[in-house]
Amino acid sequence: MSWKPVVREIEMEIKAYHYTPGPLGLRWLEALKKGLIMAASCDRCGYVFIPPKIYCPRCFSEVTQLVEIKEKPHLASYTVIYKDFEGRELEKPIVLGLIRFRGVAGGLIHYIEAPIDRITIGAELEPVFRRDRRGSITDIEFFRISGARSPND
Amino acid sequence: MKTNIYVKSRVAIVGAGMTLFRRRMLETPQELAWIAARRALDQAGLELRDIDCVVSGSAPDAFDGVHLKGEYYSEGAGAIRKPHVRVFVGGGTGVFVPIAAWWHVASGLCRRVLVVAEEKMSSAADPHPQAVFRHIWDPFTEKPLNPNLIWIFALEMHRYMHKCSVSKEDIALVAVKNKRNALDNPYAQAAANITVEDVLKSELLVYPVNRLDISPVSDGAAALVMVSEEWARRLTDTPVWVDGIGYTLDTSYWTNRELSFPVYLKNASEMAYRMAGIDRPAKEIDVAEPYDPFDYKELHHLEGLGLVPRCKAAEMTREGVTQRDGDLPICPSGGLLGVGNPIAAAGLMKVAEIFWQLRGEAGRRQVKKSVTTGLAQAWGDLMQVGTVVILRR
Amino acid sequence: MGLSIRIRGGTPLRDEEFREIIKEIDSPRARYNMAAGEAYSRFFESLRRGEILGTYCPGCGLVHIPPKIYCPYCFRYLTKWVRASDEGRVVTAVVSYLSATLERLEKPEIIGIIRLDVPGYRFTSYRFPGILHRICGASEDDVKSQRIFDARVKARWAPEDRRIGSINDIECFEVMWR
Amino acid sequence: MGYSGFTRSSEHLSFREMVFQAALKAYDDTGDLDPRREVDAFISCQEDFWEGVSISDEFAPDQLGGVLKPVYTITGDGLHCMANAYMMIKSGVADVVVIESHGKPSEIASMRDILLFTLDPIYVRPLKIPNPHAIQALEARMFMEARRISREDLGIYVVQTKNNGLLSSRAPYSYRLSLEDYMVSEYVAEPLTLFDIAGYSDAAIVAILAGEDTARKIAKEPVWIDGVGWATEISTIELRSMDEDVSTKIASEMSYKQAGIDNPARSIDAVEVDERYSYKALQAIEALGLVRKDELALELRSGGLSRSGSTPVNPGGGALSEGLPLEAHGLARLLSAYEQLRGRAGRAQLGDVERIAIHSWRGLGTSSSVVAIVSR
Repeated sequence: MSWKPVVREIEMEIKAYHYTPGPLGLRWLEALKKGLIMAASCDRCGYVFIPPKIYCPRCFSEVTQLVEIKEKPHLASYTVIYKDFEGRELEKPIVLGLIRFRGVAGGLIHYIEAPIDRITIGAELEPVFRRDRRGSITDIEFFRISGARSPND
Repeated sequence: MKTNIYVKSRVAIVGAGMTLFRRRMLETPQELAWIAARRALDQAGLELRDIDCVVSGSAPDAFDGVHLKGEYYSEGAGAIRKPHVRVFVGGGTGVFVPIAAWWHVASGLCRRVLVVAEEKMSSAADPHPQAVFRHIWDPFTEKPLNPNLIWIFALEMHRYMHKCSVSKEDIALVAVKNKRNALDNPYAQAAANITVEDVLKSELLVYPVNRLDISPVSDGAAALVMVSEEWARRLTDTPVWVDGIGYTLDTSYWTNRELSFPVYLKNASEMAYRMAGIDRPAKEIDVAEPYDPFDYKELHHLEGLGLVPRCKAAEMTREGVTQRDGDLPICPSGGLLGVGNPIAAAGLMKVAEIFWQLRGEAGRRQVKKSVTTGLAQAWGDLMQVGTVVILRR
Repeated sequence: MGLSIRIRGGTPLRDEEFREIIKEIDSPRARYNMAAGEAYSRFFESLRRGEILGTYCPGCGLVHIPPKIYCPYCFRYLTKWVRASDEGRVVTAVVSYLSATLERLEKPEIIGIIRLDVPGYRFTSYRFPGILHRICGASEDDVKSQRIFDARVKARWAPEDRRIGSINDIECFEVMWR
Repeated sequence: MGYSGFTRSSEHLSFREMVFQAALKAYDDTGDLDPRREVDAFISCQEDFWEGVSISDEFAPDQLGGVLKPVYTITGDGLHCMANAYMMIKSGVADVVVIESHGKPSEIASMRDILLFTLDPIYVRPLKIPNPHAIQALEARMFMEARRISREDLGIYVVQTKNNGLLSSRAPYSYRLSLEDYMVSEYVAEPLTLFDIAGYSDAAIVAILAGEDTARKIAKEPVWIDGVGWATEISTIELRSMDEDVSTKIASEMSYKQAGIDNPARSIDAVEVDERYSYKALQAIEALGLVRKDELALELRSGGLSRSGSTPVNPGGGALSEGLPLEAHGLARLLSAYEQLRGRAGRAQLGDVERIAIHSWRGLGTSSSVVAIVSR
């Protein structure tokens, strides 16, 4: 008796996940909402790093301080995305970058808005914030090459 | 099954730590893991650089809401440029993490291991963490019936009540005992002075399970430091030895077997007793923390562990034998029912409690009798896994 | 401008604090087209025909329902299919007042494990062909009084044109009170 | 060992039935071992959101023969299972241990969401990156710039491994590829083209480990594990070194120490590395200490890593030809090494091979790797 393989659509979802940012992350997002990018600073070993957390990735002791980052952001790495995951061509290539700050460990992953030929590793950047913010990494719309006026300015 | 092994080198716990257990915590899973890990390191007198391996455990990724969750929280567990493995046997995970850490040390590959268990159930916020349990069933033969988690416990509880003629009143005594014990536990989420009446009158969810028969949903983490014999002697003069480990997984087809007695737990505990050289557990185990996500489970597990004759756990509970001042104190910590149930962290909390009890460091929770041999046990999956560790001072 | 916070054993949040606090909300899709495999495909085909099939293991004499092409106890490839009766006994049963996502149900549901008869085969009380399903024709009191234990039940099949080859082709197992 | 699958889809088998088939073959390959009486423990390496079931360890025991025995799950690559089996045997708590890993990626209908689901929910996931591969493209660029590896160098590796894959009996993505084809291919997320990213395949792989005495009894030609190491660099992507594969470096040093190897290039005869992204293979070769930092491109162009080179890499192809079976990838590497060392690699067979280093990573967004040294 031959049999026909049964395949069933199964989902493993809940309506929505809610992720709290932790005590220091909360302060960081509140500062971001005011247009300020801060970094965590380790009470014991002085390690300054981003994104913030209540422990130091270097000496594993408690971190309770956020400090203002004085240095300008620069581009540590980037990729020009031409196709989405399913292989479809994006109407406009999107640039994703790893943004770092001199003297600060770690960095941010975010979008870069600039003509592709002007994007180089080490280029100095500046964040462009959205008008209406909610305390999220997406309060920054993108980073652009510093000094350059982007078309919609 | 040859697991009667000659133990070349003994492995000891030298430090333990945990977070508060609460319904919702602000900290991220990484940060919860760190708080517990940091406290265990502090009690052991070590820094992260002294740790050469990390073993962690956490139950379904669907609670914290991160795929490959072990990769996400491992930083907080100390796995920074270090060997790290996350083990996962459902609710049995918390007691299984020290079991896996045991062979990390006993094999000689690691000497000072950070053992961390974490769970942040509150991330699965909408509609409710319990909704995650819609996805634990056989996707084809059970999930289409739209089961809720409490069905499986209620089915087993009712079978146990029927086979052992145990009443809901007897079972409620466990909730009363554990929630009262939790009043002396600074980490506890659901400590309370309640009566059997309160349990029977609490909201009926799935007969025979009422609301106060169940441990709460929680966020939390727990951690241990486990070291080789040589390092145990160097770091402390009161090491607690992990002298027995045992674990067994039964068939996934839980509806095809007798539910009133946990055979898998009998196998798991016998594996641990053989390794620890224990022939009469009921006499030689001084204090125990069996897994109590539901109150009837403490009775069910006491019988599976062979600490109490079959169907006799309710009677012994009635006689007060399992109280903190009884002959066989059970769940002096307050258990999952009183302290809280962040699944994997709940199991490791029980190991930490036995560690503190054997060192006489349990403060107001310290059991009356003097104790040298303790047992911690967790359970999980589809009524299916038993994990047991035996600790000795 | 520095900002600092104190950390005890963690920072509990009350219900409303959790609702208001700055956080991220995400609903990732987790969709799968899962292959049921040989054993379950044939099982669902038989359900659509109004039959319950299982696989027999000559090693231990068990009939596996839901069926498997391997015996968990003997680790053998199972090739003998047998037909079970759609009658059996209640091993255990409960009354559920909650939906799968814990909302109160208007009408409680009785759920049980049914030990199916397989003509010509006998099993211990220890390992047997048992399936999880709904029970009908019984009251809450039948469950609470434990009268329902060992009660005889018979499958109530959905009308043939509404069967799709699923466990729900059986609407429930109806108690046959003598 | 035993396996089933390496196909792009497998509708007629449930994952449990696939694992059962692999287990049947593995037990047969080991003198008809009876799991119900002659195996002490079983370990499964799997992840809930690959499986579509929460607490997926529930469904591990039956199809392996592990019911009512010591069975547990590690959420890791199959080589994490091997590392733990190795420790269990060395510690004496078990003598014969069966490990299993499987993947049915063809069943995942929302793979992009599942991949993004691994990223940090506060700082990265909200960006809703249209293509998760972009995360690895950031690393690829930094590695290639730091080691002055050109797109053509990467192409030479891809062409080499694809052609090696033609010799494999389990390579659903195997076809002849020329450097010209590679150089004209369009970028997906620069510098990665479609040729640089492995497709998926469904597979289940079972391996049996035993202490020395038992191994000699039950296996015709046992393959020995001389050392195994594993490591995690750090969860936070932004805090990683990005050009150096730190986790593989630590893992390889750990395994070399156990195996008593101080000059890997001299004592390792061949290498099976993770090439689910082409550049990852080059990162791993450097981290394994087989080639010095600044000689990677040179060694690649000179053919030193080819089948006829001093240290052949993936002589029978890797993930780019076999497809990626998710957490089973590490055991696919072990399988290739196992066949090479027993002279049963068919057309992919190298000459005399004594000792092979195998390596696996845990994929997009992670920084965990495992390295093992196996020998004849």
